[in-house]
Amino acid sequence: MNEWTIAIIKVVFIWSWTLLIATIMTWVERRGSALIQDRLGPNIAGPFGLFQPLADGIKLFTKEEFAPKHAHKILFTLGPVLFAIQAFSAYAVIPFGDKIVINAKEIVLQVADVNIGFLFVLAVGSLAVYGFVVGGWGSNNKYSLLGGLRATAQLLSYEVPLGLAMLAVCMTYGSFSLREISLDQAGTFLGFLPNWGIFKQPLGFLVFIVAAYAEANRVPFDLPEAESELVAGYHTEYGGMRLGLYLFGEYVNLYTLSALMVTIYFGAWHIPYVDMSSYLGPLAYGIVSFLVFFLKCAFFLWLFVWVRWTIPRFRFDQLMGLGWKSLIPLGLLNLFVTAFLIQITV
Amino acid sequence: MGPVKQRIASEDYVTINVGPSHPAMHGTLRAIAYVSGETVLGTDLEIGYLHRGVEKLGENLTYHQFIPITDRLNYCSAIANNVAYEMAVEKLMGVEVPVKAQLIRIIMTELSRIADHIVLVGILGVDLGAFTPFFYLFIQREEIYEIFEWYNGARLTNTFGRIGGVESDLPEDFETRWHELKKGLEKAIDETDKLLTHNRIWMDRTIGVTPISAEDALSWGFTGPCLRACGVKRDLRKDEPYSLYSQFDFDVPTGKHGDVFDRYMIRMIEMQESMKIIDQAFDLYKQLGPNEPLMAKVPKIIKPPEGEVYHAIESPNGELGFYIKSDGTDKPYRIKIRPPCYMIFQAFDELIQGEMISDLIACLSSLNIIAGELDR
Amino acid sequence: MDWYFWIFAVMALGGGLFTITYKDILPCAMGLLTVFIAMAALYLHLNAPLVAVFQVTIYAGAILVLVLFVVMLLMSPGEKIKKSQVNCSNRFMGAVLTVGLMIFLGIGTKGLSDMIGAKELPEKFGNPGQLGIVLVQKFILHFEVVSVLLLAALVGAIYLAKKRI
Amino acid sequence: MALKDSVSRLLQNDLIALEESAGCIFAEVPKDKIVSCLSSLRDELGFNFLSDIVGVDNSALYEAKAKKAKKKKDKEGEENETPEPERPALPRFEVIYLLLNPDTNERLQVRIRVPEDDLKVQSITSLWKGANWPERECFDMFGIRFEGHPYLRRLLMWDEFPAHPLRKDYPLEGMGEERHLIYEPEGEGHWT
Amino acid sequence: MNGFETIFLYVGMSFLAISAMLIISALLGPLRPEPKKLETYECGVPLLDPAHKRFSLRYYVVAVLFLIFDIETILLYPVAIRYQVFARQGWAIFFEVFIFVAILLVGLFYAIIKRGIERE
Amino acid sequence: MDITTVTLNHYIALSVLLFGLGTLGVLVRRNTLLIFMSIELMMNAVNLMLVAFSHYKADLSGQVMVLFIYAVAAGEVAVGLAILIALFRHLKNVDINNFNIMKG
Amino acid sequence: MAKPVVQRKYTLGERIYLVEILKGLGLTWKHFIFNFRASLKPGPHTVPTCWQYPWDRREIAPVFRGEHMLSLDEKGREKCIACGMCARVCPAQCITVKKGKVKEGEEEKYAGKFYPASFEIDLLRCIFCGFCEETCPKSAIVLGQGYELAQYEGKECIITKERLINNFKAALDSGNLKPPRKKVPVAGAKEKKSLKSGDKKGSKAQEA
Amino acid sequence: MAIEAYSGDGWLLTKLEQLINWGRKRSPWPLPYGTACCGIEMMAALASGYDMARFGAERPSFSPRQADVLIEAGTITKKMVPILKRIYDQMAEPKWVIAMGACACSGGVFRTYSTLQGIDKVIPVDVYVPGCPPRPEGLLYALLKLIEKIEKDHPLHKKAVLLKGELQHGTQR
Ligand code: SF4
Ligand code: SF4
Ligand code: SF4
Repeated sequence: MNEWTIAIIKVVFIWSWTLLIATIMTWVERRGSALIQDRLGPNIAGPFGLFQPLADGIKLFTKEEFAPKHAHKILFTLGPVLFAIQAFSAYAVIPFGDKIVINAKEIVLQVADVNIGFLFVLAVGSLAVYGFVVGGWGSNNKYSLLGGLRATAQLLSYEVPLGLAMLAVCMTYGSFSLREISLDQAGTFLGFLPNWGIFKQPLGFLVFIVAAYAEANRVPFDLPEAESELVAGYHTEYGGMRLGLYLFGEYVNLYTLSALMVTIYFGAWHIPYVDMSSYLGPLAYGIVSFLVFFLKCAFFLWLFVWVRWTIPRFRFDQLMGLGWKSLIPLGLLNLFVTAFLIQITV
Repeated sequence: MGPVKQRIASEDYVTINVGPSHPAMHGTLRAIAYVSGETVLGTDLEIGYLHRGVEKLGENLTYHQFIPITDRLNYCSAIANNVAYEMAVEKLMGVEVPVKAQLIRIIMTELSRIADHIVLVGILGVDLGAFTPFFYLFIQREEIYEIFEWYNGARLTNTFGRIGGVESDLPEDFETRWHELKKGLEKAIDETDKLLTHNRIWMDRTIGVTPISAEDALSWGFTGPCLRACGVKRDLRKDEPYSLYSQFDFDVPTGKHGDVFDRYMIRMIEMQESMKIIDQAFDLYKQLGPNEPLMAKVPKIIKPPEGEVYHAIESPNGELGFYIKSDGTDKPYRIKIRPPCYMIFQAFDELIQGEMISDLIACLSSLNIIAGELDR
Repeated sequence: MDWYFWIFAVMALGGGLFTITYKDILPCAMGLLTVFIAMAALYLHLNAPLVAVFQVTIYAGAILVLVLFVVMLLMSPGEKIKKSQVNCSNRFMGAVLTVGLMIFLGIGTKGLSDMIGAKELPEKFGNPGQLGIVLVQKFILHFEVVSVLLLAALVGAIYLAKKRI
Repeated sequence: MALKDSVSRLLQNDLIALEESAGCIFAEVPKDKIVSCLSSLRDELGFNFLSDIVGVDNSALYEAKAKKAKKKKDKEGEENETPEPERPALPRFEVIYLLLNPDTNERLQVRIRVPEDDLKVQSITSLWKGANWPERECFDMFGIRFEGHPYLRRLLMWDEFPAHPLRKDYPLEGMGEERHLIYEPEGEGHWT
Repeated sequence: MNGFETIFLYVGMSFLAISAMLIISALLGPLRPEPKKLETYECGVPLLDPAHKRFSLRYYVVAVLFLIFDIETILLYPVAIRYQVFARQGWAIFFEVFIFVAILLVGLFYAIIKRGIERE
Repeated sequence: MDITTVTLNHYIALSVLLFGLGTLGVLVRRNTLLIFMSIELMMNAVNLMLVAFSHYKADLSGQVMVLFIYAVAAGEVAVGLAILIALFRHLKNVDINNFNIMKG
Repeated sequence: MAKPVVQRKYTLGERIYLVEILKGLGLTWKHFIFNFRASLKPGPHTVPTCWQYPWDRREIAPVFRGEHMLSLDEKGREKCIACGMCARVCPAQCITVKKGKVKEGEEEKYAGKFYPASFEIDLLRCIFCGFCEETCPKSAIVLGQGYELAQYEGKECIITKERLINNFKAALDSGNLKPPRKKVPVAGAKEKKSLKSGDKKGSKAQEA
Repeated sequence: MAIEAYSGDGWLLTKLEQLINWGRKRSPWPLPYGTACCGIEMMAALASGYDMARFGAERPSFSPRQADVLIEAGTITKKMVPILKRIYDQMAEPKWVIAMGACACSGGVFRTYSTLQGIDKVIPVDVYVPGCPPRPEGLLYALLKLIEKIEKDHPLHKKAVLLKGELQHGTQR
């Protein structure tokens, strides 16, 4: 197997994997919300309603695709496409396990381990705005436009705290590479804690997770599509597969963000106090590391759902206020505390 | 265009059409909001999308046939409408309703008050993005429906009561059902309270949003919880005690600022007060024998004497009054309904000025505008 | 790895051409986005990964968004800029000027490059860390000055935007 | 009754009639005095809460009465030739203002009569803000015009609706009015 | 190969797959455009005025603030990644960064005072 | 990355072409926003040149320079667009030919 | 006394968002776990608050006002005498009764002297108020428990006499028949009046 | 296009049609257009007790572009007619309509000057649900009936016929 084959296999795998996660997330969200709300949720399509996302997908696939008269035809299609591509691409540099050894060939469970690591995620993440701007503006509808503006302003505002939290991370680890950061988290910290990022950067994690929720447009930050205010926000005019792309993209984003959180703050594939690689064979280790990583992600994915059905949403000015007046100062504080600690420890 | 547009001289606005088919507009209201950025400069209201000609219809139906129509006014609390109408006709005829019937009416009205407030709180939550309390509360509402259904066979539009009394006795298992419901309700209210009241996001969203002063509220004709939220302690059950309300011990919660939070809290407390009233009423009811009369002696065909009457009760939304003019035939000559939210909704434009788009939704939900009684 | 360069060079040029010729403003911006992304890819090729990411983050993720914001604020998609698309009086002059400029620049830089002469790439050239070290060692003053510049820009922009003429 | 006394004392000459029906007190005042009457009621007797405004079309009532009277007359025979002393015909419409004194919880209904040929009434929106929509509704349903109203437009029916539906001569099922499906004019340019 | 090719492969594949989805969907779905269907949705009433009258400039202020702070974080990244190295050489860089950030914080305060990011 | 045939000259050519496109854009377009975009194009061309030089001359200063250019570009766009907005409020369009109030 | 509305000043716990959010999360988690456990149980009615409609129905009250039926007496004769009372009292005017005189030899089919030659109820109009049932002097028309009334065509919703009678038969077979009504006690209505007021006001009673 | 040429009963296409129908029937996203009392019962049907989401009818989408089933619950007045019609028109194909409640079906008790006597006067109705208001079960039953109806549909066939028809008749509409 040469490099390219491996690369293609990895790409195809992770692509379908994210897609799968996104579909399953649709189901999890529906069933989860239903169970939280004392009802059952979809349970007719397939066992436990597992095929519900499939049905939705088919439905959306075969729904009429049209662009309203006043919409800008190119942009109207471009919006969701941009959004989905961005969502899918961001996962490229995030690991999904440690490494697997087949035929004495070491395969790193990551599409690409690049030296700019999470900066790539941030950069691609900052392109998410285009999905909203282009879609919202292209629909030429007031609700869409307002939703698009809100989405953009919100995404922009919360990108800064996200960046600040990452800055502190990169100070602590001295690297951008997510793989290096993950590898660094083996062992213990201060002798008794798992050597996870969260224990080194508790404040940073707080800032990060709040900003991540905002980036993902989840409750309490789901203003752009605030159903009760702006009908359906930026995708008011969308139906059919274009809408499907937006919805999918959102879940893929969730997955990316969860994976990022796990990689940076929750010890990636490491199990605390246990060094798996010494017990397991190379192949088994690869698979177990993948599973561990995924389970950790699953928790965060579930957290997204869980929080969504618990709290109300912000108002726009409060959202902005939270971002600029609380999170950014907190992020800066975190930055300086980190710098200070490094300064006195080296 | 309306006076709102004249008022807003600056060109710096965008009109956002909210409704009629808008998730927050409950289907039939329409507000054209003039916004600048996210700030609402004013709103033009358009109502009448659910004007079904009830008043005209009333002139063409007999007194009895009109009872089911009143169900369809404020469909969140249909029973209160029935009672208001029946009491107005009874007042016109000078009929004394038996005690047992009155107690049943009170129990049912208070139940429907709870049901109404449940809808309000639930929808307010949904409109502000908190979906779960809606579901918790609606489970209990379902239980209330169950009681209604076992009482006289319909869940929502009960056609409750007859002129001169009620049509049937409480079912035998009412007591167990009520106790179950009460437990569930207390839990649901408590859970809603936990999920919302102290949550900072909720507080931010509701405290200080669209407040109104007591004077303004009175001038606009506010009644009911919305008026009490401004600090005016006015409740027809206490002030003009009709039926047997003077015998019960309950509190009338009042707010201070008249903002969304107060309106919400008032409803939360009122639900508990209503539960108290039901308990007391049911205690009284139990003392009465099974063969106590349920109906006053009224003729088969109701022909009130010539005259006119206005009678109001405290419906969940506020003062619900019926003006009835009779010309001595079996059909009312003129029926005029005084729905509470009709007067309240007028003030919407004034309430919302200078607030934000999201507040528009919060305010609307907190006023509990029911299109059925708004437009009639 | 020639294909890499050629693909993205063509992408950049195509995007640029699209930007300055298309009649509708938001697609133009999309063209510019293509240019930015192609440039980022080229930077990767040139061992400047950090610059490449920043290119995307800042140019595509911030500056262009700012422009789009203004587009969203000021224009509508129906508002075709067809009629006022091209500044006819300037067209000819512009072309002539541009070609002249390009020749001049091309010769100039070519000369410059010949003057300096090629060097061997050191190991790990362009690693993010190295960039930091260079920044701190050589350009620390600039670094501070930039913050003042940014402050000035911020204040100026807010002032102007809030001001009513 | 104390309320009756104080009302009659306050309104004195303006009071046309003060009657009680089923426990509700109806005071009738002249049409053109309505604003002053209501404002004095509000300021001096504390009726500072306006519940609602009711419009009534009495034409059918009068007709029925006239018919009855005629029948009676017919029945009574021809011997009573002298016509009954004709009362001056009452105006067709009446408007009733439902007032409330929130402190004493007394209610007072103030009635004015509006003849068909002079459908103009002074608006009381200056006294109560809340009178806005009830007056509009009255206009919508009966065609009574309130002068001085800031924005007298149809409230419940759509603007182009031709009739006043609560008048007694309007059939219950309407006269086949349909709201036109207003679609915006074809072509661009309308909104850009 | 330093991994970037793989990334572009990945992106390219996403693009292909997504376009394929849209195309298949367009083939499968019915298409019955009618003039009324193509109208802009506005809660069921005719459009009142264009969607694109001017919206508030607060959004612009937010975007500007973001731009500036984004640059700030970007400029800090190269410093941060080798911060541990610099830290060994003393406090100089700490204060440099501190001043850098502090100057920009002034801008943030200015914006907050001017109420640029909340209600106007 | 092994670069065999793509030389600095290629990059110079590309950069100059882009710069030319940018200039052309500035000169022929009348929409101010498009002019802004063209200016960005020109800046990008310059950046490309800097990075290319830095690569072929093995000197990282070029890349650092680019970072600073980003800052400058950001400042320029922020203020420039703010001015544009202020002008737009006045003139209600974004056509460059109308912006002659500066002439006095 | 006026009950004060709860405090509106933010406590520290409220101020920092997290405490209340965590509390809320705990609450929803409790619900989730409870329902999750329940949903794994076999059987149609697992989550206690959710009725899975086609297989698991709520109990309908015996007095429920659903689809109408025309009842037969013990001998299987139609009770209705086509008096038209129900049609007159119906607020929606959705009942049409055509009178037919019972011919010779048909007495065992009809209880009265007259019978409804046709009896149609327009369910699309009917508002299920129960007035027809209440007024019917012979307790012939009864509102049953049928609630699955949806149809593809509007005209299928106009139910005819056959269907009304079939409804009754089905209800009889399944034992879902309403209990006989109980008379409503009327104030001051002593022995002699009871008959008169009984047929007006004697409504369904529903001790289930 | 191959699909256009579809004429009858190819195995693959039949299967494909079944698949499409399965998807559609299992995910009927409602547009809850509750205007009056029936709207409350519709809410009850969406809430925990009856949980319409079990049939995949979750995510009430208020934008007509995203919805499949217009649940018209409540009275439609003449003033509302243009709005209802417009919303129906703006829904994307395939679309279905459930008329819930007496008012929507026929005007119900409101035989008055301002009430539309049945929404089938303005838009086609697929399922009528009598009742005032119908029980939530009634609505769910209607939904099941609708699902049955969807099952019998021939989406691809229809499309082929449509395309052919359009070729023949041009664009008369
Ligand atoms: S059903 Fe009853 S009321 Fe109706 S016609 Fe028959 S007997 Fe008379
Ligand atoms: S239930 Fe009511 S509406 Fe229905 S047929 Fe009987 S009387 Fe008429
Ligand atoms: S059918 Fe009945 S319940 Fe439904 S909207 Fe009409 S009146 Fe209300």
